[in-house]
Amino acid sequence: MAEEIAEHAHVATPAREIVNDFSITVGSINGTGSQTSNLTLLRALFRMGIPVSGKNIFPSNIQGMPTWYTIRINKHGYLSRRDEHEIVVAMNPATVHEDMERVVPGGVFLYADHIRPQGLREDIVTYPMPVQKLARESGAPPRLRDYVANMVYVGVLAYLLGIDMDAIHAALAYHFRNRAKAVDLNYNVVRSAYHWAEENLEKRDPYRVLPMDATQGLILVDGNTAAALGAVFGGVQFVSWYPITPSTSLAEALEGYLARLRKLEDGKQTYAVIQAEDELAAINMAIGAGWAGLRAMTATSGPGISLMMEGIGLAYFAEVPVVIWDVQRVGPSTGLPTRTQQGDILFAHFASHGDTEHVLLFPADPNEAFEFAWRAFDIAERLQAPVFVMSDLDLGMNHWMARPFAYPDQPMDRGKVLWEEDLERWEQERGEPWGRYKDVDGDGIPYRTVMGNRRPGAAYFTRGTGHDEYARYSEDPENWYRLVQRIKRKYHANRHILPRPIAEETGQPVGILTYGTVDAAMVEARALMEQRGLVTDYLRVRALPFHDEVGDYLARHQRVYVVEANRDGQMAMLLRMAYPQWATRIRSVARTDGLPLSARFIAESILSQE
Amino acid sequence: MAEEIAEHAHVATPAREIVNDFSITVGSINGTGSQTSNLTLLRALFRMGIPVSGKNIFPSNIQGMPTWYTIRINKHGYLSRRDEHEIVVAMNPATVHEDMERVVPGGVFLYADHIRPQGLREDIVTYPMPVQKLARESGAPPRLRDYVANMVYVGVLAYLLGIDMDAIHAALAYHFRNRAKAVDLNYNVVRSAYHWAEENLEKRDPYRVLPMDATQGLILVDGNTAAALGAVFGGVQFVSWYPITPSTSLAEALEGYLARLRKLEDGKQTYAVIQAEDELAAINMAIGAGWAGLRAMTATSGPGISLMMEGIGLAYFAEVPVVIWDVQRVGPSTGLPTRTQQGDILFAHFASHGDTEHVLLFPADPNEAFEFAWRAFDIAERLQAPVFVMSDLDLGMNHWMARPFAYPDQPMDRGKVLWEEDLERWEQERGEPWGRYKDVDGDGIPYRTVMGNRRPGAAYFTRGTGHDEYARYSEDPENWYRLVQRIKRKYHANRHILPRPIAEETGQPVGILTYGTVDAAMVEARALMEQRGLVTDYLRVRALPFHDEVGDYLARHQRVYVVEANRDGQMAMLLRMAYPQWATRIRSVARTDGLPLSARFIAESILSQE
Amino acid sequence: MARVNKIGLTMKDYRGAPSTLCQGCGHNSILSQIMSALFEMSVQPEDVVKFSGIGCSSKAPTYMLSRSFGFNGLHGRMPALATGALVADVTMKGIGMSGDGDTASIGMGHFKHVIRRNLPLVYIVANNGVYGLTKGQFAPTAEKGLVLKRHGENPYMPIDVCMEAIASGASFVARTFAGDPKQLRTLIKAAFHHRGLAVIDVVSPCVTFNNEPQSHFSYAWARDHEAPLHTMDFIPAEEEIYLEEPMEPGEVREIRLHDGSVVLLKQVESDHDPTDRLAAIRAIERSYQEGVLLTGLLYINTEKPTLFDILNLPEDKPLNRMDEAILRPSRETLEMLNQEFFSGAAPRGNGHGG
Amino acid sequence: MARVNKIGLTMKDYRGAPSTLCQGCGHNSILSQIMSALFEMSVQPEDVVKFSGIGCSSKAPTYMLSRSFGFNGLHGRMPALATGALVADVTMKGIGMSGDGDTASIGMGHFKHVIRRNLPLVYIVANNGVYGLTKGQFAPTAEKGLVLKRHGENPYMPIDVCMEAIASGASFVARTFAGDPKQLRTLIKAAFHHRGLAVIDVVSPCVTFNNEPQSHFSYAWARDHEAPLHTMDFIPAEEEIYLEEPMEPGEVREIRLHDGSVVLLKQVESDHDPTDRLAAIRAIERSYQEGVLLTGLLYINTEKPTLFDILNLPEDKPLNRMDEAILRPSRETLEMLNQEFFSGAAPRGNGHGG
Ligand SMILES: Cc1ncc(C[n+]2csc(CCOP(=O)(O)OP(=O)(O)O)c2C)c(N)n1
Ligand SMILES: Cc1ncc(C[n+]2csc(CCOP(=O)(O)OP(=O)(O)O)c2C)c(N)n1
Ligand code: SF4
Ligand code: SF4
Ligand SMILES: [Mg+2]
Ligand SMILES: [Mg+2]
Repeated sequence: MAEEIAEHAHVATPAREIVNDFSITVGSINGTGSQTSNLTLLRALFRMGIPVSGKNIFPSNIQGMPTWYTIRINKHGYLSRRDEHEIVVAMNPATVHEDMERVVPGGVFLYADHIRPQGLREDIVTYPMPVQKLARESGAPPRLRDYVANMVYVGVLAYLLGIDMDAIHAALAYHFRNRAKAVDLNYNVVRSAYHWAEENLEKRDPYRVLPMDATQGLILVDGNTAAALGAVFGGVQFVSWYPITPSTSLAEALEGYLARLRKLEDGKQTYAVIQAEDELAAINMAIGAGWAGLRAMTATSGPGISLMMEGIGLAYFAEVPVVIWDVQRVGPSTGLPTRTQQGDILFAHFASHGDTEHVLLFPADPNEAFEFAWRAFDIAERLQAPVFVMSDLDLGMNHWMARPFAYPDQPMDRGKVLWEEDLERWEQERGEPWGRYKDVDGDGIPYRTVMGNRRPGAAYFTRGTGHDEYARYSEDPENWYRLVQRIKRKYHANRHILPRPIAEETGQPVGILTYGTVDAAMVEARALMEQRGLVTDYLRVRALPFHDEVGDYLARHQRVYVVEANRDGQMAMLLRMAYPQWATRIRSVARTDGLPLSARFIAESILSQE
Repeated sequence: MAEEIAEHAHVATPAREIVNDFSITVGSINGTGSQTSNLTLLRALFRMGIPVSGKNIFPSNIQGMPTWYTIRINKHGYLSRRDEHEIVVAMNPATVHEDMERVVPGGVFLYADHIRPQGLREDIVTYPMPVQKLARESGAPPRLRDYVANMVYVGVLAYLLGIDMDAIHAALAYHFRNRAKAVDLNYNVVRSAYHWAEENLEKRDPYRVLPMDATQGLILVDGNTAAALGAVFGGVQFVSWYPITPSTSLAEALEGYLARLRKLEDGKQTYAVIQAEDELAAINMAIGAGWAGLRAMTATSGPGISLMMEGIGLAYFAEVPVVIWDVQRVGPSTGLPTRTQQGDILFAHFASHGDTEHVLLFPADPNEAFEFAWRAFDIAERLQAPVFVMSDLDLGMNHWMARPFAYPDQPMDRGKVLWEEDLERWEQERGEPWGRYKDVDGDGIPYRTVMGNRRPGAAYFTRGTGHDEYARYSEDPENWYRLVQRIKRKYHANRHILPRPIAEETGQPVGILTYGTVDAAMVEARALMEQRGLVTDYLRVRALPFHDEVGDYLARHQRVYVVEANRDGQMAMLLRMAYPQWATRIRSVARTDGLPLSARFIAESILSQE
Repeated sequence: MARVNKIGLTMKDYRGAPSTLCQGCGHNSILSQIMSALFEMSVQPEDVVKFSGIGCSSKAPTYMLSRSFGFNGLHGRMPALATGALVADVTMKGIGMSGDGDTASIGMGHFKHVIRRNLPLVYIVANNGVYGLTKGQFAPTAEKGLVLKRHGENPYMPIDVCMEAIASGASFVARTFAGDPKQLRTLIKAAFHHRGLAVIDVVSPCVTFNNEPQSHFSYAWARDHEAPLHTMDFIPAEEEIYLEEPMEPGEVREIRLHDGSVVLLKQVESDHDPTDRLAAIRAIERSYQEGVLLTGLLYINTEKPTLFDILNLPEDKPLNRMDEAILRPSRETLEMLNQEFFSGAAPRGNGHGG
Repeated sequence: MARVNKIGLTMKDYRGAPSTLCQGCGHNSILSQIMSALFEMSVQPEDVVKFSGIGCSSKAPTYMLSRSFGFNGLHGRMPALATGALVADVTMKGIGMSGDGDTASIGMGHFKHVIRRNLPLVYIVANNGVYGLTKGQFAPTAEKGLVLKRHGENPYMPIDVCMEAIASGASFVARTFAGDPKQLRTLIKAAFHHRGLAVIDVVSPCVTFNNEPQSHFSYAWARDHEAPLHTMDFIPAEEEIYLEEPMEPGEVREIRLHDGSVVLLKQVESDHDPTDRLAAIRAIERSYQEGVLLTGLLYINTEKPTLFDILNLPEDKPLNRMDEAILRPSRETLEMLNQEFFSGAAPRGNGHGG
């Protein structure tokens, strides 16, 4: 075990210490296995009780291109992306110089010694690492040497920063699912790198970590995994999808969990997952399934959303429940497939030709990804409508600290579905024949039967063309008018079932409004602004159409900064549309460059206007 | 000839006459040829110098279903759809009773006597017509009898209203392209019906027409034909399309005109028209062609627009000129394929995922359809961008009075295209290498070469992913930020090349704002409101993004009613977004039921709020 | 008194809304034969579900089987829509109706992939060589050289629906003609009993836009050029095979379907073996060379696994009748999963998460 | 000194940006052979244009021919994109590069229809049985039973790109292997000279996700199981046919292409006639039965009209170089057309508008 090493961990620390508040960025080549090392560091720090987050900035290719991973360590729990890099590890000859430039003055630059950067900076601490040598000496078979080489920086950092070697061992054990051979091989490299550093490096930098108790009871997880699990606990029955970054891992995790958790005793499946031929098929399959009474979903990203438009319009108009996960990446067009953005909000809300306005949910973290994943089915079935869950690459593919997932707090709401006996009862009680599109409850939501209901009279004919209350074809103008007004009413009369906004208010004149993953940076930005004297109120929107609280919030504030990660300030636009009376109070703070917004950018943007 | 009949035309008119101000609606069965009769009436009245319009309310099927055609006759030139029907002709047993109900009190109801409606109304004038008898006696071969039967009501109406038989003859000659046999056969039926009416009917109604001089120099034409012709005079080179009502006749007219007007002497084509396998192919073909330097377009309607989203996003982002005609029908979804709406405005403006904002042009009548058809190419090539022309079924498929088409007032603007010599000159003059996405002029518009330019260095690689100024692949955050900001600037810096809004102002506090085909009804609605004491100013928006005049107009008015034919008031929403400072002044008057808005509806909606 | 079938229903019970198709449209004949086939087979209409895309052919399902669920979806997407729906209740029997535009143009990709998945579905292509509903443009199945009044001459080679189906591994491929009710009805019956996707390509004349006698999609041409591979009978599982006249061996083929029913093929000229893919392709090729309309059961494979097999769905319990007890794993399960994630706490025992 | 070809260019003139594909990826070999073929044929790079969809295979065109225009379009839409562009200048030579996902999954419909239109285009399907760029999901061409570490066993029957091409009437269909550079290069040359669409289905191993030796898309399997129909040579129009060793009649076939160049096929085992569609289909069927990777020129038809023929485009004057004088009809023409519409005035003479 690693105890004997951990004892020495605190030796070489200089006077001015910076503890548990800095970022480590590793620059490497994708496809070389550095992700394992990065996750090991992340998990080890997390196991030490220190708040951490990991952001992967990777290229849209499979192998051989530059990739960066940033671990943020922050004792206050601020975990959004920062623009500053205190410690940079350079493993990629192609980016070594730009990587060195990244380091903050006074920061640390570690580099694989075979790279030999030219002109080491004087204003930072630099440490070479004998990466190839230690990899060679590791005893790893040649085909694995590139992989284990990455463990060298884990060991060196463990020594320099004081990372608990037990925690590293636990992280490796988790990663390799306790396969002893793999764990040992990697751990031994970490250890020898640690020893090498201990013997050869003089610590000249101020950074170190100390154990805390801030992660007890928490887990580390990415949003796509959380979403997949949430969908399983939402009782998902049908998934049709087509691979596309960054939604792929959502669908694949879902398939994995379903195979594990949702087979009958005889091995039969209680679900179906179909990898479709394209997104057009994916959405139409899901619509077919939703129509036939299954909890159906698909997961995609921008280009797929564009292709699903016609299907989504059909689901809206024929009133078919279906859940669409849009794990947003950077658009327009193919854009930056491996970078993050909140750029599809407007497009999704008004998806497809004709008048539409769709339900959008905005999860901000893995817990909400899990929760909205199950809740989306309740909402879709209750409203008989497509429901978008607007995640993004940052949430979907990066690792986040999270609370253990909470079991759904209410039974599955299947909405107004009538099976054989229900239909009989319905007609008896009401003394009128059932009609698929009759608004008998006045809430805009009709009752539906689903395919397979064998009761005579239960069947109806569904179409994307005009239809009357009995689902019969109709081109009658008045009928059309009533129909689309009723659908509109359905959305507005039932907004209360959507996740409410979350507010933090102390009666300030300045309000902030965000949604989704901006939250992480916003929390920190508010603290930064407060340090600079600007105390703000805060509202996080979690769904469209807006709840009344949103309008009330606008009404209560002189200025409301709407912060989001896109070019045009799409949420600000939607707010101006929805609340003309408060339109002039809305100030847009929007930016898109593919990276999650930083707290500093947000704070500076707002402060410069105050 | 018909002279001897025309002499007697004015005999049986009662005291209180209603001249040149009423509507005739014919209810018949589609596929039975009544359209020929309706157009004959329309044209004959037009030839008499009387302002007319024709609106076809037809079903989405091919044969055997109810269809209505309304001719409005109005001496003041108000020609939008009305809710009132003074004269109704019933040829369809299936709708005879509802048709009779349509007639205004004191109006006229004509019916084919074999239909035998039950309980003729007392408050209207009713006339039976021996349709089958006269058709039989016409000498028409049995297979044509159903068709010529419709000529009976033409003759009866000619007698009752005093329509000039020469004008009817001219209309038939035009329709049958002077094929004497067809003209005679039909004309003879009209004439015998006229005689029958003369001998058997006592005129008991007040309606009649009198020749005017209000159509001299005008033509009758539908918007799709106008658009097709405009595109030809815009030098269109490539058309890829997939059939869909109501855009089909645009593409088909285009193909016809091109075959006639745009072949070289050796019969070779200077254009290509391809009926694609679907709308995905249609837009991608057009993008390929636009990229390669052709004036490329497609024409479609709602469902096709939904399918084209991904392609449109590519064209936006890769900066490829392409013109998309959206001849709007009623959505969402398949909706009412043969009815009209302005329902795709929001969706088209924000087409595709990621941040976008597209150019939309709004033709209001055939003259603008022609003009915008050629101008759209200039705009698309100048901006290197997709351009939507937002027509609708009312404009596209109905017959409108129009001025003869005006020859383009400027030479074709091919935008910043560099051919071999241009490129050489460019580089010499500027002393720097050309780059596809360099903004050298500061207007956001780069210079482009097109495929086939053989000069070394002219070639570049186009993609929908991130790229730098030299079109090289790039994932760099700052590069992305600059790129999408430059594209945004491109739209805003060049708004002046879009068709400006048209204003009619007399300094009133109340302003009206419309776009597209609502204009026809709006002109009349303003007159109606004026009669009721409300004088209004008027602005018609002709393009998105908005010109500054639009903001100025909002600034000048206390209230601005935005009138449009959709459910949600989409233009009003866009205005609130674009002009938060005037958002509270905007009042939405919106309705969708598949029919063009009526002046009465508009006037009443506005008056009720004043 | 109206004729009553084994489950006590009359033909009326299989009807739909009044047709709004043109009089004489081939699609109407297809509807008639579907209704007759189901009546004769005593299928409960509530056990059937109809799907279609967009087109005259796709409107058609409204005009039959009012007592069945139906979904008239989007242009070209019927195969995907049907896939999602049928998975929900594997005890339902699906009929998909599509056109040549809907299937061979905009829907080509889905057509191929639903074939590949072998979704149990009777897939009827009402093939008229034109886009009826949009007024008669050429469809991709139109023969080269076809001249239409409003659209001139078709310069492209046709796509053959059956050839496409066979190329992609369809398990049941037949071609027939709306003017050959007996064969059409028999094929529908066989298709209904086939375990997997059954493609029936039906020449179904569009009387309004493509019925000139020289057109290969006209009643006249099809009638004059029909060359059936065989005459055929369908014998339900419970009935005995009975031949009207004694046959020589080799003159008759029995194709036994999964449920024990039998398709009996009496060879017309040469002996076509419908279990031989290559023979089917050869027959199609030959029919073009000879300028005939080849009809009959071109190919069948009764052994190919269906999508339901592949998805390993319960055969008795429809997915859409499963309730929360089955669909939502327990609280304990979530607790266990939570423990599996890498946690901030020190390892608690030596589980996977440790 | 670098080797120089007839137009004075070196191999460097055919290169592109440095490849970012995985080392050993089959797609890299395809690029090499395209560059070599063009170099050897002395094609001016400026006369070539590249198209692709989305995927590793579709990224590939960046890594060759920097001096050529290129357009990396949308997933599955390459055929449509290329159609629009190539029409603009019929003197350009197009190469389209696509993947099995790009072509046989999302792009299936366009693939079929570009074949039907016979657009002059070299259409390369870099076929690896997986979606490389999205990390190795099964593509529709993957063989049934293929086991991948992260995705388990493929339960579906494969789609065969060549079979699909032939079914829809392709005029040039070949299959080859990225590990057989000579055959690949020769086929690329032939395809370049073919008048019409030339489909080359190239088994192009994905070393990262699908290269286990039992996979039919691995280097190992393909090498061990390659069964060439023939060995082949390409002889440009201006060169004389020269056989290395004298051949018996029947041992060698000459396929004369439209421009006079010749593809010389030396039969390997039995004599395959690549002008016989049915023979091609039979050969493919047989290759599955025998479990081999059949390679070579499966089918060719040098007579099928191309899209350019059908559109009746000028052969010398590219559309995109036509100017306003040609493109915009005259003022007088508009005047005449205006007169043709039904007018409000009384008839002026007895023209069509009267
Ligand atoms: C996405 C989309 N594109 C186009 C249309 C217009 N459209 C309606 S039916 C049809 C063609 C139908 O042809 P086919 O499938 O052959 O059916 P038929 O009418 O001939 O029976 C088209 C193109 C549409 N409804 N949706
Ligand atoms: C519309 C759309 N859907 C999905 C994707 C994601 N995607 C990128 S590449 C790819 C598959 C590529 O597979 P293939 O064509 O076989 O190419 P390979 O990478 O194997 O060479 C997919 C699904 C996309 N870019 N666009
Ligand atoms: S148009 Fe043709 S396909 Fe459509 S209903 Fe009429 S005959 Fe049938
Ligand atoms: S992932 Fe596969 S297909 Fe993609 S570049 Fe690597 S080896 Fe080639
Ligand atoms: Mg058809
Ligand atoms: Mg692939």
